[in-house]
Amino acid sequence: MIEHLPVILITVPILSALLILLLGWHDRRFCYPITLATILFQFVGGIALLIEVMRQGTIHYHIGGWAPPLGIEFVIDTFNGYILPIILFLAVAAAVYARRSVENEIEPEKIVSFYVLFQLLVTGLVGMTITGDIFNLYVFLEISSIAAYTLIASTRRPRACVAALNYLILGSIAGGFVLLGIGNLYVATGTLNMADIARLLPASYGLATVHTAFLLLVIGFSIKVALFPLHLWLPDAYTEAPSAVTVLISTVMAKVSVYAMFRVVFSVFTTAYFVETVPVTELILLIAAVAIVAGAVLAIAQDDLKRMLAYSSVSQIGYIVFALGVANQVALEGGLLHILGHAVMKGCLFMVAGVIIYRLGTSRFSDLKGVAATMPVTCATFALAGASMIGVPPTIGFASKYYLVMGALEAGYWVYAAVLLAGSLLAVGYIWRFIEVAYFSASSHHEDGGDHCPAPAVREAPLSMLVPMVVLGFLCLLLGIFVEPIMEIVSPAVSLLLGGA
Amino acid sequence: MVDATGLLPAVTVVTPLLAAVMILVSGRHENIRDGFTVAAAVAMLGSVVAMLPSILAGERIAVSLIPLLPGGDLALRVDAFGMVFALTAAVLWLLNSFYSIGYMRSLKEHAQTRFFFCLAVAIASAIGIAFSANLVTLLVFYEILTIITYPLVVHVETPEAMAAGRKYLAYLLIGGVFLLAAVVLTYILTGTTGFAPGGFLAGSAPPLTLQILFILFMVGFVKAAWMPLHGWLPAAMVAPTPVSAFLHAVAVVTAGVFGIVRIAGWVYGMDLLASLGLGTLLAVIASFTIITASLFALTEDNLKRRLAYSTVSQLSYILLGVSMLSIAGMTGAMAHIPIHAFLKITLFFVAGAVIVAAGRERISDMKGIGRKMPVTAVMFSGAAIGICGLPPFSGLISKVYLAFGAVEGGVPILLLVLVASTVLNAAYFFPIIHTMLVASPDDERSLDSVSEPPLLMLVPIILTTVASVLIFFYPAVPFMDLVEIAIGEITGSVIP
Amino acid sequence: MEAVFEVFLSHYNYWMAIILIMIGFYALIAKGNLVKKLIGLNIFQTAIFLFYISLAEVEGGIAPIYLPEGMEAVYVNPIPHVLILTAIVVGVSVTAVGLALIVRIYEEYGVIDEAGLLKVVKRR
Amino acid sequence: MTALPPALIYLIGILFLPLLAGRARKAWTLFIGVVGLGLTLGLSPAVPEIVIRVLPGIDTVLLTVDPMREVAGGIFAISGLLVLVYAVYRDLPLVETIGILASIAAAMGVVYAGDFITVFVFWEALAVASIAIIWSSRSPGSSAAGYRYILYHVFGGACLLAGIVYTLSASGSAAIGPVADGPGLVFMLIGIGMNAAFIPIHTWLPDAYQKASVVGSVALSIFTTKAAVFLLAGVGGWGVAVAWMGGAMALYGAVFALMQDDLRRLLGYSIISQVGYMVAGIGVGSVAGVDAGLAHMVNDILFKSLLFMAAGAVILRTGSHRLSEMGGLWRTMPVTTLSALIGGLALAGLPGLNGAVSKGMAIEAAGAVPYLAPVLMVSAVITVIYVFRILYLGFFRPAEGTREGILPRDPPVPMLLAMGATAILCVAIGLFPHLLTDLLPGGTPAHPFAASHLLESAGIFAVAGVLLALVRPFRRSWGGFETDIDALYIQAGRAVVWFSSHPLVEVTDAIGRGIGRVVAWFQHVSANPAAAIQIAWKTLVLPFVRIFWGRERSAAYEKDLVFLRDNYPEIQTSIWGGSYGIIFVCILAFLYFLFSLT
Repeated sequence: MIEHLPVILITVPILSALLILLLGWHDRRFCYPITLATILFQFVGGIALLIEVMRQGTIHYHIGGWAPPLGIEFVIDTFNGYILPIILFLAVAAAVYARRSVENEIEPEKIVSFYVLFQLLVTGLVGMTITGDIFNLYVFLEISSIAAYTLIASTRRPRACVAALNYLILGSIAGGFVLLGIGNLYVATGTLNMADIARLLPASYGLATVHTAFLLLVIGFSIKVALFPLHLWLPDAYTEAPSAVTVLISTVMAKVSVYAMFRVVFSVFTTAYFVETVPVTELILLIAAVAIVAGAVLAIAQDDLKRMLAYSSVSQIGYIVFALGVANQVALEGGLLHILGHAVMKGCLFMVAGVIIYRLGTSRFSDLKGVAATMPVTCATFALAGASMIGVPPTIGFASKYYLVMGALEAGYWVYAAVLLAGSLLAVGYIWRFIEVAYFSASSHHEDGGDHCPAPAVREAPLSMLVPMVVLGFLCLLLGIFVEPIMEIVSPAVSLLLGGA
Repeated sequence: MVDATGLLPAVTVVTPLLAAVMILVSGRHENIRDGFTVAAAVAMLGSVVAMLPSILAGERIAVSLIPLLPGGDLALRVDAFGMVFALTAAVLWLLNSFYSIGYMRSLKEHAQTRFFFCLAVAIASAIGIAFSANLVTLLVFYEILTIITYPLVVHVETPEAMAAGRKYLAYLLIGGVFLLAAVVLTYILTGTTGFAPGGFLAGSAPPLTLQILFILFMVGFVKAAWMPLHGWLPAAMVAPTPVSAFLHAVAVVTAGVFGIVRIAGWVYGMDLLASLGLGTLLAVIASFTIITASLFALTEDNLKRRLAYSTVSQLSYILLGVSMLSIAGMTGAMAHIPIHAFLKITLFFVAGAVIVAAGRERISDMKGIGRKMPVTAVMFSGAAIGICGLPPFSGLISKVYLAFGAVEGGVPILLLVLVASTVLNAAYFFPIIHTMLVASPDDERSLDSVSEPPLLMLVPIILTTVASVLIFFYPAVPFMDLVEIAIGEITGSVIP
Repeated sequence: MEAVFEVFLSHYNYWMAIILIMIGFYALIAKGNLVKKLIGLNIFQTAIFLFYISLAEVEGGIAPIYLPEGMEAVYVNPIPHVLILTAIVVGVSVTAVGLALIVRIYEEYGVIDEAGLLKVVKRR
Repeated sequence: MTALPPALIYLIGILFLPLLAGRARKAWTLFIGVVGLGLTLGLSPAVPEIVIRVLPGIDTVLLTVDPMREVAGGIFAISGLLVLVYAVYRDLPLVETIGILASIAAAMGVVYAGDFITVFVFWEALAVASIAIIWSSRSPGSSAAGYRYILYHVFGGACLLAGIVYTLSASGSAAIGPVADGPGLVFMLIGIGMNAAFIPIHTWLPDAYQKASVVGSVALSIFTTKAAVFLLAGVGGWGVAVAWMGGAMALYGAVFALMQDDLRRLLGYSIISQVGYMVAGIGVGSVAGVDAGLAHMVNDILFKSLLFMAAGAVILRTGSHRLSEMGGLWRTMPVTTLSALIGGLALAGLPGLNGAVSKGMAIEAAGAVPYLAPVLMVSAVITVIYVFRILYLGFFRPAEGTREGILPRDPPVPMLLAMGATAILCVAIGLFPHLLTDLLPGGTPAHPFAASHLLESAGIFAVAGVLLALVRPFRRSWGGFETDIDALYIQAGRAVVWFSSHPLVEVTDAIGRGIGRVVAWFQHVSANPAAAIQIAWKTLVLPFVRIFWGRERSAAYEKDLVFLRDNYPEIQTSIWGGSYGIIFVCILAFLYFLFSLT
C-alpha cells in the first residue's frame, strides 16, 4: 500500500472528484465532506511520504511499472517531500475555510462544480509536485491552471470573468512557453525524464537549443509565479476570485509554480549550467530585487485590502526568486523557508480578508474603520501574520529574511541585501495601512470611560472560517520560534538542489 | 538553589508576558486587570533582586532557551551591566505601573486593557534586552519592543498621534533593519554573536568593514535618539504621560543606549574602537547631539517636549562617556543609565501629574502652580536640579565620572562640551522651576480647581526623587558596585 | 551572409514556428476583440504543435504503424506525436474555457472588445 | 566633643525645618546656629580626619582641620549665627530659611572638605542654596537676576570640576593642593574666580545682592565670595597674575561702587573691591600675603555684613534702596546709623577698627609685587570716598522736604542685636588685632597702630578728604550708573535663544516638510504607476508633437494629455494588463532567439 502512495495521491482525488459530481447531483450536501475527506487523506499521505523520504531517501515510483524513459515516473525527494505537506496542509485549511465563504459568495447551483474543480486544482498541483517527468509536469500544470481559471470566474462578480480571461491568456502563453522549452530540451537530449535530462544535458550545454529551452522555461514559469513584470494577471485574479479560491491559488498554486521553477532550474539545468555556463544569476537577482520593491510600492498604493495583499504577493515572490538568484546554501534555505512562511502568512492574511468580506461585504480600507472593535480575533490574527510579513522576530518571516540576508551577504551581494531589507520596510508600509485603519481609526468609541461602557458587539465570522485562520496565524509565530526542526528538512533539500539532480 | 537561580532570568522575562495574557483575559474587570499589572511588576522586581546577590558576587547566570537561528539561540545571560538596566527597569516599572493606573483612571482613558497589555509585553522585552546573551536575542527583543510600543504611542488616536506613530515606527523599524544587517554581518565575520567581555570582533575584518559595521550598529540603535535621528522622540510625546515616562526612563531609549554600550564593551571592545578611531566619530555625534538638543529644549514651551529634548541631550552623555574610551568615561556612561532614568522619570511623572491635576501642558500656563501642588513642584525642581548635575542629586556623580573620562581619555575638549551642556541644562530647567515655584499666576482664580494629584501618582513621584537623592549619597548600592564589576569585566582593571 | 542564410535554412522549421508565434502574439496584443485574442492564442498554440511535429520528422520516415513481416521502414519519432495529442487536448479545453468566459462577459457587459470593457468596467 | 563635620549639623537642621513653623522654626534655626558654632569652635587640628568612600576610586574627606580652616570655619559659623539672629525679626519663607542654612552648610563643607570632589559638591550646593535665597525675595527683577546668577555659577562650577579633574589626573590624588599649569589652571581659575567675582565675571554679584531680600542679601554677602577666597588660599601656589587680578578687582570695584546710587548695589561692588585685596594678598603667595588675605576675609565678612544689615534695616524702614531718596536718618534711626558708621569706617580703614588691620597687612604684603601696593592704596582712597557718600547721603545729610507717613524708626530688636554684636566684633578686632592675627596660619602679626600704618591711613584719608572737598559731585546724590559688562553677556544669551528659536527650528521644519513632500509625491505616483508613466512620457514628447504634428492633431494630443492629468489617478489606462506582459515576453524571447542562433 505505502509503496503505491504516490500514484494514490493522484488517482484517488480524481475519482473523488467524479464522486462529488455524481453525488452532488443527487444532493449538494455531499460535496463538502468528500472534498475535505479527500484532501485530508492527501495531507496524511503527504506527511507519510515525507517521513518515508526522510527515513530512506528518495522514492522513485514507476507508473504501471513502466520504467523511464518510456514510462512516467514519480519522484519524491526531500525537496518536494518538503513542499508536498505544506501545500496539502494549506489545501486542508483552505477547504475547511471554503465551506461558509463559498455558501456566501457562490450561487448554490454552482457549488457542485466548484468543489469538483477545487479537487482537480489540488490534484493537479500535487501532480506537479511529485512528478519526475517534465512533460507530465506540463500536463498537470495545465490541469491546475484550467481549474484555476474557472474557479476564479465562479463568483457572482462579473469582473471575475475579465480577470479570469486575463489570467487564462497569460497562463496559456506561459504554458506555451513551457511546452516550447520542453520541446527544445527533448531535441537536445531525446528524453523527458528530468533525471535523465539532467544527466544528458551537460554534453550539449553549448547548444543554442538548450539556452532557448532554459529561457523559455524560466519565462514560462515566471509568468506562472507572477514574477514582476509578468505579474499583471495576478492582482485582478486574486482580488476577484472567491475568498477560498484566493487563499488556495495565492498559497498552494503560487508555491507549486515556484517549486516547479526551482525544480527545473536546479534539478534539470543544475547550478553548473545557470551559474557557470550561462551566468544569469545577476539578471535574476536584479529582476527579483525590482519585484520586491515594485510589488511593495504598488501594494502600498492600493486602497483595497485584498488587492493590497495581492501586490504584496508579487513582492514576496520576489524574495523567493531572490534566493534562486543568490543560489548558495544559506540563501536557498531562506528561500525554501520563505516558501513555507509566505504560504502560511499569506494564506492567513487572505483568510482575514475573506472573513472581513464575509462580514462587511467589502474590503476597502475606507469601510474598515475600527473593525478591530467588532472583529478582535480577526484583526489580532492579521496583526500576527502581518508582523511575520514585515519580518518581526520571532516570526517565520523574520527567520527566512534572516537567512536570505545572510546568504546575500555571504555571496557578497551587499546592495541586494540592502534591497531585501528595504523591501521588508516597505512591507511595513502596506501592513500598517490596515493596522491603523482597523485599530486606531476608531473615533466611534473614543469618549467612553475606559472599559466601563458596553463595548461594541463582537461579530466574528463563523468558526469554520476563524479556526483555520487563527491556526495559520499562530503557525506564523510557532514556526518562527521552532524553526530548527524545519531546517533539518530544508538543509538536505537545499544541498540536494545544489548537488544537482 | 542553583537551578532556581539558573531559571530566574527566564522567569523574569516570562512573568510580564503571563501577566499580559491575564490582562487581556481579565480586561473587563479593571481592578483585577490592574491587579495583574502590579502583581507582575512586584514578581519581576522580586526575581531581579533575587539574582542581585550572585551578580554582585561576580557570577553570571546564563540560560539558553531554544535554538533559534544560526549565530544565536534565544539565550539569556545576566551579567552586571545587564543587571544595571534590568534593575532600573524593574524598579521603575513597578512605580510606573502604580502611576499609570492612577493616571489612566483619573483621565478615564479609553482602551486601557490594550494599554496595560502593551506595557506588560514592552517591559518583558526590555528585560529581555537587558539579559540577552547574544546579538540575535537582543535583536529579537529589540524589535518586539519597537512594535509593541507603537499602540502606546498612538494611544490617543488623534490624526496628530497617528502621524507621530508613523514617524516613530519609521525611525525605529528602519533602525531595526540596520541592526539586523549589522547582526548578520557580525555573524558572517566572526561566526558568533555572543557577547564577550572586551569584544570579539578584533582582527576579524579589515578596518573599513568594522567601521561600516559600527555605523550600522549606531543606526540600528536609533532608540538612543542621537541626532539627527532623534525626530521620533519628541514626536512620540503625544502619547499619554506614563508612556512617555516609560519610553524615556524605563525601556525604550534606555534600551538604545544600553545596546550601544553593549556593542562598545562586549562586541568591539574599547581597544578596537580606539584603533578604529570610532571614539572620535562617537564623540562628534554625542557632542553635537548634546548641544543641539539642549538648544532645542531652550525655547520649547510644551513641557513634555522640552523634557524630550532634554532626554535626547542626556542620552548622548552616555554616548559621550563611551566615546572617551577610558575607564572613567565608561563608568560614567554606565552609571548615567540608571541615574538619568530615575531623574527623568520623576520629571515625566510630574508633567503627567500637572496634566491630570491642572490639565496644563505648556510651561507658560504653569505659573505659580507650585502653590497648589507644592510637593509635585518641589519634586520636579529636585529632579531638574539633579539633571543639571547639582547636589544633592545623583546626576552629579555621572557628570564627575564623565569629566574624569574626558581627561583620562585624552580628549579634554569634551570638557568644554560638558561645561556648555551643564549651563544649557540649567538654562532650560531653572525657568521651569521658577515658573512653578516662584512666579505668580496671571489670574489668581485660575488655580482654584488645581490640587495635588491622587496618591497613586504622588507617591511614585516622591519615591523616585528620594531614590535619586539616595543614589547620590550611596551610589555604591547597588549601581556603582554593578558598574564596577562590569568595568572590571570589559577592561580587566578597576576604576581608579 | 552565407552563415545567416545557412542558419535560416537549417532551422527553417524553427523560423516558421517563430513567425506563427509572432502572428499569434500580434493578434493577442493588437486585436481589441476578445474572440480575436483567443484566435491569436490558438495560432500561438498551433505553432508550438507544428514545431513539435517537425521535430519528429525523420528523412523518409513513415508514420509509426506496425508493419507486416518482411517490410522494413524508417519510423518518424512517435513520442512528440503522443505529447502533442495531449497538448492539443489542453489547447482545446483552454479555448473552451476562454470562450465561455467571453460569453459570460458579453452577457454581463454587452461588449466583447477591450475598448468597450475599458468604458464599462470601473477601476476599483 | 566628638568630631562631626559642621556642615552636617546645618543639614540636619534643614531636614527638620519643614516640620516646624513660626516661633518653633526660629528657635530651631538659632539652636542649630549655636550648636554649629560650638562644634566648629570645638574642632582642633588634633581632630582625626573623617574619610568615607562614596564613589569607587575616590576618597571623600568630609572633615580635616588645620589653622586656616579653623579661621575660615569660625568666621563662617559666627557670621552664620549672626545672620540667623538678624533673620529672626520676621517669619522668613521656608525656602529662604532652608537656603540660608544650606549656604552656611555648604560654606562649612567647602571649608572643612579634605578633597576636591567634596569641595566641588558643596560648591555646587552653595550655588543652589543662593538661588533659593535670591528667588524667595519676590522683589521685581529678582527672577531674572537669580536666573543669571545660577547660569554664571553653574558655568563656574563646571569649570571648577574641569580644573579639579585636571589636577587629579595630573597629581593622582584628590587632595587639595596647587594646580598644575595648563588648561587645568585656567579652568580652575575660572571656576574659583566665578565665585570670587573676578573681573570680568563679577557681574552676578551686584546684580543679585541688590535684589535679594533684606536678610537674603546679608547671607549672600557672607558666603559665596568668601568661600571662593578660602579655596583660593587653600589651593595656593598662584602667581603674580592672580595678584594683579586682585588689584584690578580692588580698583574696578571701588570705582564702580563710587558710581552707584542703589545702596546694596554699591555694597556689592564694594565686596568686589575688598575681595580684590584678599585675592591680591593670596596671589602674592607669601605667608604674609595669605595671612593678610584670610584676615581681610574675616574682617570684610564682619563689617560688610554689618553694612548690609544696616542697609537692610534702612530698606525695611524706609522702603527705599537708593541713597538719593534717603537722608537725615541719624535722627530717627540712631542705632542703625551708629552701626553703619562703624561698618563704614571699618571698610574705609580707619585705625582702631578691624578694616585697618587687615588692609594694612594686605598693602604691606602687596609690596612684594611691584606697582601693586599703589593700586591698592588708590582704591583705598576711593573706598573712603564712597564710604563717605554712604554715610553722608544716607544718614547725615539733612533730609530735604518732609517724608509723609510715619518717620522711620530703628529696626526690630533681633536686627539690632545682630548689628550690635557684629559692631562689637569689629571694634574688638580693631583695638586688639592679635585676637585675629594669633589665629592666622602664618601667625603674621599686624601693627595697625605702628607709625607707618597710621601715616598711611592718614594719607589715604587726607587725599580722600581733599578730593571730596574739591569735587562737588562726590557729595551729590545722582541717578547712578548701573550698566556693567554683563550687558554683553545678556546680549549673547539673547542671541543664543534667538538662534535656537528661529534658525534651528525653522531649518528642521523645512527638512521635515521636504521629506513629507517627497513621500507625498511618491504616493501620488505609485497610486497608478501605469497612468503616471503614460503622463510623464506624453509630457516628455509634447514639444516634438507640437513641432512635427499638425495643429489639430497636436491639439487633440494635448487634450488627451490634459484629460489624463485631470483624472489621475482614477483614470483607467488599461484593465488589459496582460498585453503589457505579453509585450515584455515577446521582446525578450525574440531577441534571445536571434542572439543565440547567429
